[in-house]
Amino acid sequence: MIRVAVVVYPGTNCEHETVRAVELAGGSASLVWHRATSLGGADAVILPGGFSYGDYLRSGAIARFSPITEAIRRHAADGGPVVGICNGFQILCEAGLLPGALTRNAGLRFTSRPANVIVHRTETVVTRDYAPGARLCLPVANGEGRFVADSKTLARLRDNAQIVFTYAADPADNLIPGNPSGALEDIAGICNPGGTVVGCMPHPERVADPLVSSGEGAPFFTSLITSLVGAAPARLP
Amino acid sequence: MKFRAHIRILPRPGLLDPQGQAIAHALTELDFSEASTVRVGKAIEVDLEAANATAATRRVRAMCATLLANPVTEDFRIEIETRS
Amino acid sequence: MKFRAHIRILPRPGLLDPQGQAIAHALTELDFSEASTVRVGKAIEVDLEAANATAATRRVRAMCATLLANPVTEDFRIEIETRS
Amino acid sequence: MTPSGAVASVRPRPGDPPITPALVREHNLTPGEYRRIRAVLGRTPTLTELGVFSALWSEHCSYKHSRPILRTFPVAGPHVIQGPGENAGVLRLPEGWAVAFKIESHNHPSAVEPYQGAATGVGGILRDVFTMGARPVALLNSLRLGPLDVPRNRYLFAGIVRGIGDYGNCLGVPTLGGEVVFGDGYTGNPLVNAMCVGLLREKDLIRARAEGVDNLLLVVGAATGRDGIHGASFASEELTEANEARRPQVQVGDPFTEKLLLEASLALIQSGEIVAIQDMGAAGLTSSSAEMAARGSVGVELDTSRVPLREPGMSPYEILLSESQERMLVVAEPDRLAAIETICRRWELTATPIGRVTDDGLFRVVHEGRTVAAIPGASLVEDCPVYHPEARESRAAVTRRRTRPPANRPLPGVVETLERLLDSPSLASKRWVWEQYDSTVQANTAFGPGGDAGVIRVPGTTFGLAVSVDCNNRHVALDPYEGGKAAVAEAARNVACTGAVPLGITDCLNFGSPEKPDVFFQFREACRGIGDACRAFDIPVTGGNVSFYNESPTGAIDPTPVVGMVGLLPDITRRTPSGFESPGNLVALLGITTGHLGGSSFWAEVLGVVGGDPPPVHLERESALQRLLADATSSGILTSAHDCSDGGLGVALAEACLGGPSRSTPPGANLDLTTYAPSLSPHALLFGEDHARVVVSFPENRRNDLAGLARLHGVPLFGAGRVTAPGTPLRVTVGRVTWTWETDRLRHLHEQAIPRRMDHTPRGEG
Ligand SMILES: Nc1ncnc2c1ncn2[C@@H]1O[C@H](COP(=O)(O)OP(=O)(O)O)[C@@H](O)[C@H]1O
Ligand SMILES: [Mg+2]
Repeated sequence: MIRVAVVVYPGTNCEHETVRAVELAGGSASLVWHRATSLGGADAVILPGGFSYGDYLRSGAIARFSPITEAIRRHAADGGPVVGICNGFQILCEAGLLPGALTRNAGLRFTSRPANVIVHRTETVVTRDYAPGARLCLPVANGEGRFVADSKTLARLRDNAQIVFTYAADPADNLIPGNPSGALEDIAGICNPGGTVVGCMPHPERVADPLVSSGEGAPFFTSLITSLVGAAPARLP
Repeated sequence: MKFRAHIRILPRPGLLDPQGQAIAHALTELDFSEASTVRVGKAIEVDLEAANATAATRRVRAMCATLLANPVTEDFRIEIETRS
Repeated sequence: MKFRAHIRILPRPGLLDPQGQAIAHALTELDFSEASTVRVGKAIEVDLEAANATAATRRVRAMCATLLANPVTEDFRIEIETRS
Repeated sequence: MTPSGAVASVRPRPGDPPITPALVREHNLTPGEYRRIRAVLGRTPTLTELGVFSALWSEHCSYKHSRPILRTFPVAGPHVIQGPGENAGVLRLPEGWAVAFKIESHNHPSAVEPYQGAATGVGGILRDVFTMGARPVALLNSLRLGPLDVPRNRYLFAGIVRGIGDYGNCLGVPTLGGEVVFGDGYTGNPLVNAMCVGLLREKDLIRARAEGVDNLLLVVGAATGRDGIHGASFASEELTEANEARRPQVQVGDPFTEKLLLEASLALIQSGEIVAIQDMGAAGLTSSSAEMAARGSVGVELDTSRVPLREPGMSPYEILLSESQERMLVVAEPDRLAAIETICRRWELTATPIGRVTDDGLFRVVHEGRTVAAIPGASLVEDCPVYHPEARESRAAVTRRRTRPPANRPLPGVVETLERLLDSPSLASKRWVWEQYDSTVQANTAFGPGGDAGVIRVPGTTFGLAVSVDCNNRHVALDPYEGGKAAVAEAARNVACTGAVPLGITDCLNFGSPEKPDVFFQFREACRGIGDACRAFDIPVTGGNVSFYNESPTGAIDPTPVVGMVGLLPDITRRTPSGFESPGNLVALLGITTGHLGGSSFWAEVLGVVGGDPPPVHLERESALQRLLADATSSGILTSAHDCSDGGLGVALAEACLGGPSRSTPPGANLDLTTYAPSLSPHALLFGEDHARVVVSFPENRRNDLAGLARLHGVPLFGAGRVTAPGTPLRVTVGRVTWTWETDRLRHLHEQAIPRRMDHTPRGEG
């Protein structure tokens, strides 16, 4: 079975539902404390949402110095899947595993609501089970979700098709903007050129279970599992 | 004349400063063990017109008192830089 | 020796500063129409031990570069005050 | 030494001020109460002891004005595992689960510093729940503020909402609902009531009872500072530079530490290494230790010099009364200390022994080797005098109830009236508020804010909980008894609309000074109403909170007994949302409309008249309606159900169209009420606020099923029309008149009412 490490920092608070979403997708997941120095042989790693270190200073700024970061870096360098959701995305940017930064929402308020999201790239470890151009409705819940990058970085992201998700306006809606944070170019999620390191602000794990939600987040996790099914044996020690 | 006010707004002494605590803790873990207390607040720069530096200071103090600082929890300090 | 570093961390020029904009707008509404541009960042005070002021500055600069400021979005300025 | 010898031998600390009548008064103790303290001790109290008595004999800790009234609430029931008296009430759920829940006020701190006051209010209620061994799974909040055209009220509103959001969001607990009401009486005295719901395995329940002589008392969590000390000892000093730093300090919340404390506390409880645990809330170390000791009928000895401090030079008085947040008091056997320290260290916290359990029944405090307090423990929690204040309705209240809008007054048209109601901040959409709260974290949320009740699934099961907080303070002000009943009825109806069965309530009783006969009358009558409604619905009151003395220069607040309700939804896949979903569905009205306009939002918000008798609550009709909704949901008949409350049928119909959390193009409805209540005027029909009414929609082929169930439960049902396509208007016909509202316009009014008033100067938000 595909094994996923879900990293827990002090202040992480989405780890349990992330584990459940992995399990619903047919994988097995275990929590890894941030002071660990190894991922325990996991095939993939997810940095879940929350408020690591209270988001004090800047979200993700303190967490990136945790001992586990080295193991995550190595895993990513070896081509292993590394996924950051919300606070996890912020940590990946702070750690330099993804470019750009996530800054305070333009509206200056924490914003929690469903957002329309378009899947732009399906060759990533978390989107291969979505149709290209698919429109999803995923919850966002953050105070610092506004993606920014300088123009060179942005050009690189475009050229390498590293923009995975963007926010989309509901054309019929003249009241609520599509982009909840004012993110540059409506960017909701990006990846490394290979599509193995992915960060996104919306929370697919919150809509993975059809019992209480739309289930639209489930393919995010099945993608992670299926992308590894072929690759997994080669990666065993 | 043109001035730039450099305002620092910091939590009042004695108040818990959770951000400062967390940063102090992180600095220690990062081998900056020479750092002890850390306090975190806001830095605000305001560009303004005023007749002279004294007038500028007076206006910026009023801005702090009415809008920028929370008198219950914060103290502020102002420096005025002449720009022209 | 004991020092206190006064650090100001401000958004890089050119970057959108929604907080600064909101405050500028509010100042105008409150009859502080002489204020124009406003920029908002963080003020951090760090108390530290160092051999001398130069060493203190060097260490605080390292703290800013590693942890306190994000080079993608922020610039920092340091002033060192001698405490003893 | 004998206990009485130990009490007798305590001497004042050098440097403590003498105990004068003025000092006693500053501690909010009456001369009679002070005499009683002297009698208990057989001597003059030390300053430290005076502080301890003043804390534990305060209204907040002792319930000295409310206890006899609270005793009239029904507290028993087959599901009750823990009733009032603990940190939170606990009710039994299926499959070995239990739910712990409680509501609490943080009104005064929020008036002084809205952000920190509200944030620490949320922190406190979270601790009350996880101290029982329950993991918090839902938060709710009930807010009262003065009108938004006053800048200070906007400042308070913005700060309170941000404070609630930042704290709960950081903890990762979804906020599932709440209410916000604006009214003149709340200017200068906002109300902030926060409710928390937690889940636990019944076997993990732990009570805050100190036991076992020589067991250790440990402080876990944050260091102690001068936060929130009432500063009575300084109040007589002139404020100088020198004592500036010793001024009482605002309590600052640290949600990050709270999150660590939450995880550490649950780990400690599940490890079995501890005997008891209690959070340090109001009056901090003093009340937590004294109450734990009293529950276990033991004594405690505290060494305040061992408490980890944030600031140097704190006196035992300050350490005992500090309200620093994010701290827990733990009782454990001495040989478990190492195991406890290990668990705490895992969560980057410390556990520090600061005292022990004793067998002499004394509350004893030692500081740097000197005994600074020795008080018979039972006297602290049991000997506080109980008051039975006079209760008399004021003449002004009677007059107000007789007030009607002038008969000859021209009324705005029906179309305009509904629009004005939807645009009034009290009735408007609260999206501006709840979008600042994470409502989906934990991934169990089936219904977040925006409907009648929040619904979560109990993890790993197929059943759920529905939660709501409610109070129509205007109704309570006009008729406290009916208003009290109405708060319970509305909360139950909201929960029932989702298909859930009401299980129990917690209440937060916000009133003015109980020493005023008219306020105490309101209090007594509102409580009688709450009790009667609970008995009729056969649900217990499992706990709550009393907040008296809510007065400001503009006078007392409206009496505001907020009811927090928890209901059980047996099958999470069968749940009913509040908004219309499917064009073509039939729309029916359940219940009886008499067009009762007394106390209505129409009178108050549109005509500017607060008056009349509020609608009477028919508890049997409410019960029947609740049962019908549960049955119709479990049979899968209903597509939507939304109750009529503020603004009556008209507002309920509009809200049913505007529906769920994100509807860019709301559906419309085409309804004919010609034969529904033919004798009523249009305003009475659409804006009267009779209780026990719900608007439902359902597929045409379930019409007979619903009619059958309605007959079975004796609930009148009227087929009103149909849900129409998105983008079509809401049309209501009576005879030859048809009123038409474009739903897009209604949506704008409803959604923008609060943002357009708040998008002014974000004072203090920079
Ligand atoms: N302070 C708040 N926090 C969270 N949700 C809120 C708050 N105020 C109102 N809401 C939500 O807005 C919706 C409408 O509130 P309200 O009109 O009071 O409902 P009702 O009349 O059914 O009790 C409800 O879902 C409620 O939970
Ligand atoms: Mg309702």
